[in-house]
Amino acid sequence: MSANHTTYGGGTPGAPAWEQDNYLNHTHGLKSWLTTLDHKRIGLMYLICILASFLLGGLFALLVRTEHLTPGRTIVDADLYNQYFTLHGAVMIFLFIIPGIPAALGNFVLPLMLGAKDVAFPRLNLTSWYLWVIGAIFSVVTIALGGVDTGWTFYTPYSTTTATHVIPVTLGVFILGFSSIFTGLNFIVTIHKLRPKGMTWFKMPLFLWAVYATALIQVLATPVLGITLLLLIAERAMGIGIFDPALGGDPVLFQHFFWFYSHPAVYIMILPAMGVISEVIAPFSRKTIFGYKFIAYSSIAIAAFGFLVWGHHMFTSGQSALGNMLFSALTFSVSIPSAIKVFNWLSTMYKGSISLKTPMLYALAFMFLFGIGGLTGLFLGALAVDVHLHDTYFVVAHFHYVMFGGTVIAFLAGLHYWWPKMFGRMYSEKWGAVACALIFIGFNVTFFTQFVLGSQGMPRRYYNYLPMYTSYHQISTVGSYIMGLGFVICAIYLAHSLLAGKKAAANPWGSVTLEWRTPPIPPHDNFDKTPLAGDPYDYSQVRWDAKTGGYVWVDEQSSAAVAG
Amino acid sequence: MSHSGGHHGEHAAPGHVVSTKILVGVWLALMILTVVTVEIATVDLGSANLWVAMFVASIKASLVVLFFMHLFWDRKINMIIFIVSLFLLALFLGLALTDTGAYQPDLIPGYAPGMEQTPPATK
Amino acid sequence: MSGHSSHPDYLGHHYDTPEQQFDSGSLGMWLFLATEVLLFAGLFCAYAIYRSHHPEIFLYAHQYLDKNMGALNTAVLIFSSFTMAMAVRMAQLGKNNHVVTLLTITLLCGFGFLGVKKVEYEAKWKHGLLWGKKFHPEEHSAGAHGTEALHDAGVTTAAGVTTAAGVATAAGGAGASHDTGASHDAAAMPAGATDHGAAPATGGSTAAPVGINPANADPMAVRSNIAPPPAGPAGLAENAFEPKQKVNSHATPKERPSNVHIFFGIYFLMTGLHGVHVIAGMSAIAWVLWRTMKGHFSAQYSTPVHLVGLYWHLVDLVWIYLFPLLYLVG
Amino acid sequence: MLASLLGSMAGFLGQGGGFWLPEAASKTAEPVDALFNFVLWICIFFFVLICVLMILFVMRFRRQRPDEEALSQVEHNSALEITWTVIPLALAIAIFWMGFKGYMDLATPPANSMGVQVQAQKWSWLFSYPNGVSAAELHVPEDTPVKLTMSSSDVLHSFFVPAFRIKQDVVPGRYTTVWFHPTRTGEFQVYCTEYCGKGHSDMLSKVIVHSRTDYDKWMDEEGNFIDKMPAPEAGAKVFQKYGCKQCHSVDGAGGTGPTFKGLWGIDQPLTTGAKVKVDENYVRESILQPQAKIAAGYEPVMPTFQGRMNDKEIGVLIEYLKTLK
Ligand code: HEA
Ligand code: HEA
Ligand code: HEC
Ligand code: CUA
Ligand SMILES: [Cu+2]
Repeated sequence: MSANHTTYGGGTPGAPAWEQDNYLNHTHGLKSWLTTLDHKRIGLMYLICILASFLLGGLFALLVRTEHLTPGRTIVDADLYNQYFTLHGAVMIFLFIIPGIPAALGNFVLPLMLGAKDVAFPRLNLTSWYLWVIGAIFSVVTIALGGVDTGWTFYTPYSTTTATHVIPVTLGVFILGFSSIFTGLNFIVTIHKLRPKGMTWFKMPLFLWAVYATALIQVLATPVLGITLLLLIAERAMGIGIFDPALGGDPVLFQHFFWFYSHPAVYIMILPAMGVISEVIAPFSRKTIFGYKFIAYSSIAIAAFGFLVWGHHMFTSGQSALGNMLFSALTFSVSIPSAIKVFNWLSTMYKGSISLKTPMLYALAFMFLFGIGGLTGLFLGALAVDVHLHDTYFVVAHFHYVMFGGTVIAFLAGLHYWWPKMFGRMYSEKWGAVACALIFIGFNVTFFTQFVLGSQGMPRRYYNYLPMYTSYHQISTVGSYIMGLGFVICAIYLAHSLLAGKKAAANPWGSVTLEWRTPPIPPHDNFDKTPLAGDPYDYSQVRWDAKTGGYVWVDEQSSAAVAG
Repeated sequence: MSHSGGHHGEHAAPGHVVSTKILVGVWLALMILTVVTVEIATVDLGSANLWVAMFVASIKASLVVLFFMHLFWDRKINMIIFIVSLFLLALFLGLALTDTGAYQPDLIPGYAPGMEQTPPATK
Repeated sequence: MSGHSSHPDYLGHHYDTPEQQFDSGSLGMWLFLATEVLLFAGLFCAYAIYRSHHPEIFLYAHQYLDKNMGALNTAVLIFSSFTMAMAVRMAQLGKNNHVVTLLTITLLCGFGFLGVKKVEYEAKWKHGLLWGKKFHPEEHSAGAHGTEALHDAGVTTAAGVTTAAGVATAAGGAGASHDTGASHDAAAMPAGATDHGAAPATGGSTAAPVGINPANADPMAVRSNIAPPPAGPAGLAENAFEPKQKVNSHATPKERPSNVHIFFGIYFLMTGLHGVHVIAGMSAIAWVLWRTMKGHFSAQYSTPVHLVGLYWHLVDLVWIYLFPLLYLVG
Repeated sequence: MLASLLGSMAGFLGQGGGFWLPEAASKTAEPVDALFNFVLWICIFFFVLICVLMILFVMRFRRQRPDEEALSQVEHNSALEITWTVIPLALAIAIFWMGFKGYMDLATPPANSMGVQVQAQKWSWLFSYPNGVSAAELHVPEDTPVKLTMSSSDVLHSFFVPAFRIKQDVVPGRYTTVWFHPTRTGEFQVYCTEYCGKGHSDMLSKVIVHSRTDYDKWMDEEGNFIDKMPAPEAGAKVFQKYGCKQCHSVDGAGGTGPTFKGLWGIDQPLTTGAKVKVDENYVRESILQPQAKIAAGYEPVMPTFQGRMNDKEIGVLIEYLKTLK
């Protein structure tokens, strides 16, 4: 199978690069995909599934927003509304955002960036994907059965007494959890054991640091979610009496269990996003990343501190004052490494050579939106203020700013950044910018209003609301439609690119991490011989090549010159 | 670090080969410690019983981890991972305990309507 | 898979050396074991919290577990861990015959463990010593059970709930706890203790505080299954008997505290989840056993045996803590 | 000193309900608002800083040709990095400390507080005073600290009064407390802010702050309304007060529970298949032990009113039921 490999960068003379043997055309047929062990194909399969989940979650979001056009009933009644926001939250979190960057983009690029042939356990990798699919089926089955209305947090004793279908969803989430664990485990081992010679820890691209930190959380926090959900199922199905006050159990204990996972989980969402931003900002500024070590360590610090703060979701739950104090203090510890990253990215741009291609537009949007999202976390971390803001739309706005404004925007940045590597095609920069602008504007219109709504006292998870909030809700709803339009445009031009996009150069952006050393579409086995890792942010390694419309490697050019 | 078995020449499998002596020794130690815990539990030490039992269990666990599971000879990273997981377990327990312990006085006496031993006033 | 001449069959195409593959495998397994530790962490946390809130429940209820059975199972698991470790050794040395024998013994120990657990569970089931809603410590009319119990009960009853003795009876019946060290504890117990039908009147006006009128069963349908005393006032009479002399008498509550079912909930969750792990471990052992017999392993390559070994030891490790926490110190 | 500075900052944004925060009507609201505004300004500062730099850099360092190199390749600058670690750290500590202090105030009711018991249930609030009077809305006298001791009969709820900046979950099986010190008379919105099912967003109530004299007058009326009003009217009030309307309509509309319109005297089919006549006994039983007999087609979700509703109240409620033909 190594016979038809090309060396990286070059190409068999005559045949255009994108028609050579590559991971997409290496074998054919649906079965070859469903049984593939190739991390790139698995990454793509994840990508498809994840985009579908995003669409599903987004549709529920639009239903939620539409219902809020007027107080009281607009399109559905309370029972259905409650299912909509629950399914919106659960789909977005468990099906979309947690596997989003690591499993889809990460799977595709991680071994490539590392210069490895695959992840450490390819079979386990495929298993993760199947587990995702099975977990997703449970969620879909739940929707078919009539939904679930507990909120994505499944708080007891509501979740143990509601008549909706809690058990199938929790089972689904349980399975999804194992998918996430196995992905994380795989990545950790890959990064530890499959780094080629020359790639020391501090020569790793920052995305790998971020994914590594993420994987640690996935492995160490997710099992607790697993046991929490098992206990919830046991409580509901058998009345085990651990969380149910009617049986002498402690309902607040459930919240500890839940947030022990779910707070670290928000860093599962944001860390890889931050990794993507590091990868994008540097090449689009053509400047070595500023404060590499600080960024690398801050990823690990965020992961570590992230385990210490879960109680900040419980400030009004009846948690003890001691607990509240500890958790509030610890909450602020996470802000510091985040602050470091933001300032380092800014400094990377300083005196750079900044190109405003679509990925960079998203990266800039990220800094703007994540800045707001993160900073509003400071309100929530402050005990006295959180008492007022807890469970209002202020929190809803906060987490959309970090999850959407942070992770989804970074996901889009990464998708556009690696798109040419995935499919060997370019998309329309013009429409890319238009969609980005629409999403950015729509997003702010939707969620900035929600900060005001929330601090004015509008509680979340409210089907009905007092008339004084009407105009804010209407503005927010209009914003969500604008955002939806942005996504539709995005979907259209990406589809167009797949079918008829311009062929991409092997290295269209001038990045110097190893994945850009493969041909436009990487071959099945990634690298014929393990590439030598250089500095991942030293842009003197590549030079603009007007002929191919991309960048070429200086070392390959010279060795080709020697050989020729 | 990992080739200390050295029994089978140049192609020995990676990983340490533990001698039968050590394995039997560990097994005996574990059995003795089991008897010890069982016996100590019959002595009334007040709340110390729990801590003694946990102490003995931890010795047993360490024996298993270090020798049966080769961690004594193994790569450090494996040890680190295992210790981190124990640390997180302690963190989870510790922080959850500082909290929920504190609101015991707020419990409504005899709530748990489902399991109430005293029937409600109706006769 | 291999297109590279230096690549032995067992070496994955993306690995360079067997050592790299082995290290990856064991790192992966250790990470997985870490997730297992954290999976159990939730249950240990629940245990710690309820124990610190309600020590009386634990001190009272753990007496209903048969510590002889627990000790027996501890010995079984430790022995199986030993044979597993030996199997790994033999596999590394390439002595596959020994590996087959040792793995078979390990597997049999697993079955033994499950067998003992089955006996224990059945006894609990029979006597309604179950979790939350199902907690239904049934009352036996005095008689056969009570008397039999006298012989075997290593664990006995405090409040005259015959079920405890019943549990011990079932255990004894299974032959597992006969003549073990603790049996004489039972003898120390006042005769009346197991025979609640003969309850002295010390319980006083017992009818009122006992049970719930089933007709009144209310909301969330959980409602009392604690059967009202069928045989008149003696029912779950509190203080009806002398406390038995047993472990931690200082704290052993004399009467049944409320919410005892929480202990059994935790007991079943912990041992149940552990049991599932035993079964998973046994399946894994069966799998490597089969592969050993097929001759897949050699002195050069026996990584799967090693990894399955690690997993099996973890199962043992968890039990090392469960045993004292549940059976011994209540 | 710092406090007065912050106070003026808050004043700048307006006390009586500004763009961000609603009007404030309790003593503890002021420090909360001050902290809110303090954090707000920190955020504005950093946000503007980030945006301005970002835009500046993009404009100033825009790549003109694809082969254009960066002007510098500086890798790090320790002094700078330490600065932007330490300053946010200091600010974060300050925010934490103020937040914690404010919280301790919110968590410690003054010793002379007036106590009121709160019972939360799906989906209504019941406020009971030490003298036995109870109401669906919380009436309190002006300028008096009030301490609420709350519990829930079913799932989690949360007591939220935006104007007082207080919020506290209400947990079944446990008492939680919250307190406030109203500074002026008026009506203030109460929300339930812990998701509790279908009626969550309708689980509203009001805190009505009276002047001293008005409060006494209210208390006097409320204490004796059953004796003063005609029975059916008093029953309607009881119906209102205990939140029956959350589940039972009086006009024949559907709901979580059967409508009361035309209920009296009929033979109600039960889940068991039996039928029961809706008379005094059955209604009484339905209120005190709702799970005893479940009307066919409904879930057993009605909470018991045992210990909360007294015989007199049940009596007038029945009279009221009889009038709903
Ligand atoms: C991607 C996900 C993500 C991320 C990254 C964060 C990041 C943070 N979050 Fe957020 N959060 C959520 C997702 C996320 N959160 C979700 C989903 C919920 C609600 C769940 C639910 O209830 O349904 C939530 C809820 C939530 C709460 C509970 C609110 C409540 O329910 O009452 C709190 C409270 O402390 C909080 C705090 C924080 C903080 C302090 C950070 C910090 O990490 C932010 C750090 C970043 C910065 C601070 C910005 C950059 C720094 C600078 C520009 C320098 C200046 C800095 C200083 C002066 C310190 N979050
Ligand atoms: C990743 C997480 C995520 C994301 C992205 C979103 C996205 C959105 N969310 Fe939210 N949301 C949550 C996570 C998320 N959400 C969570 C966890 C909750 C809490 C739930 C709970 O309380 O339990 C919540 C709750 C929540 C509420 C509060 C409900 C309530 O409390 O009553 C609201 C209300 O406005 C809302 C709105 C929206 C909107 C308008 C979007 C929009 O941004 C959505 C825009 C997306 C689309 C319109 C889809 C369009 C897609 C396509 C057309 C296909 C595109 C294809 C390609 C790009 C190829 N969400
Ligand atoms: C959480 C919702 C809820 C609340 C609040 C509630 N009920 Fe009910 N109620 C129900 C449901 C559901 C039923 C039907 C099932 C049943 O019989 O228990 C019911 C049944 C009844 C019945 C029997 C009617 C029949 O047709 O069988 C009466 C009488 C009644 N309720 C009275 C009241 C009164 C009086 C109050 C207020 C003090 C009240 N309920 C509050 C949910 C509620
Ligand atoms: Cu009560 Cu929400
Ligand atoms: Cu959090």
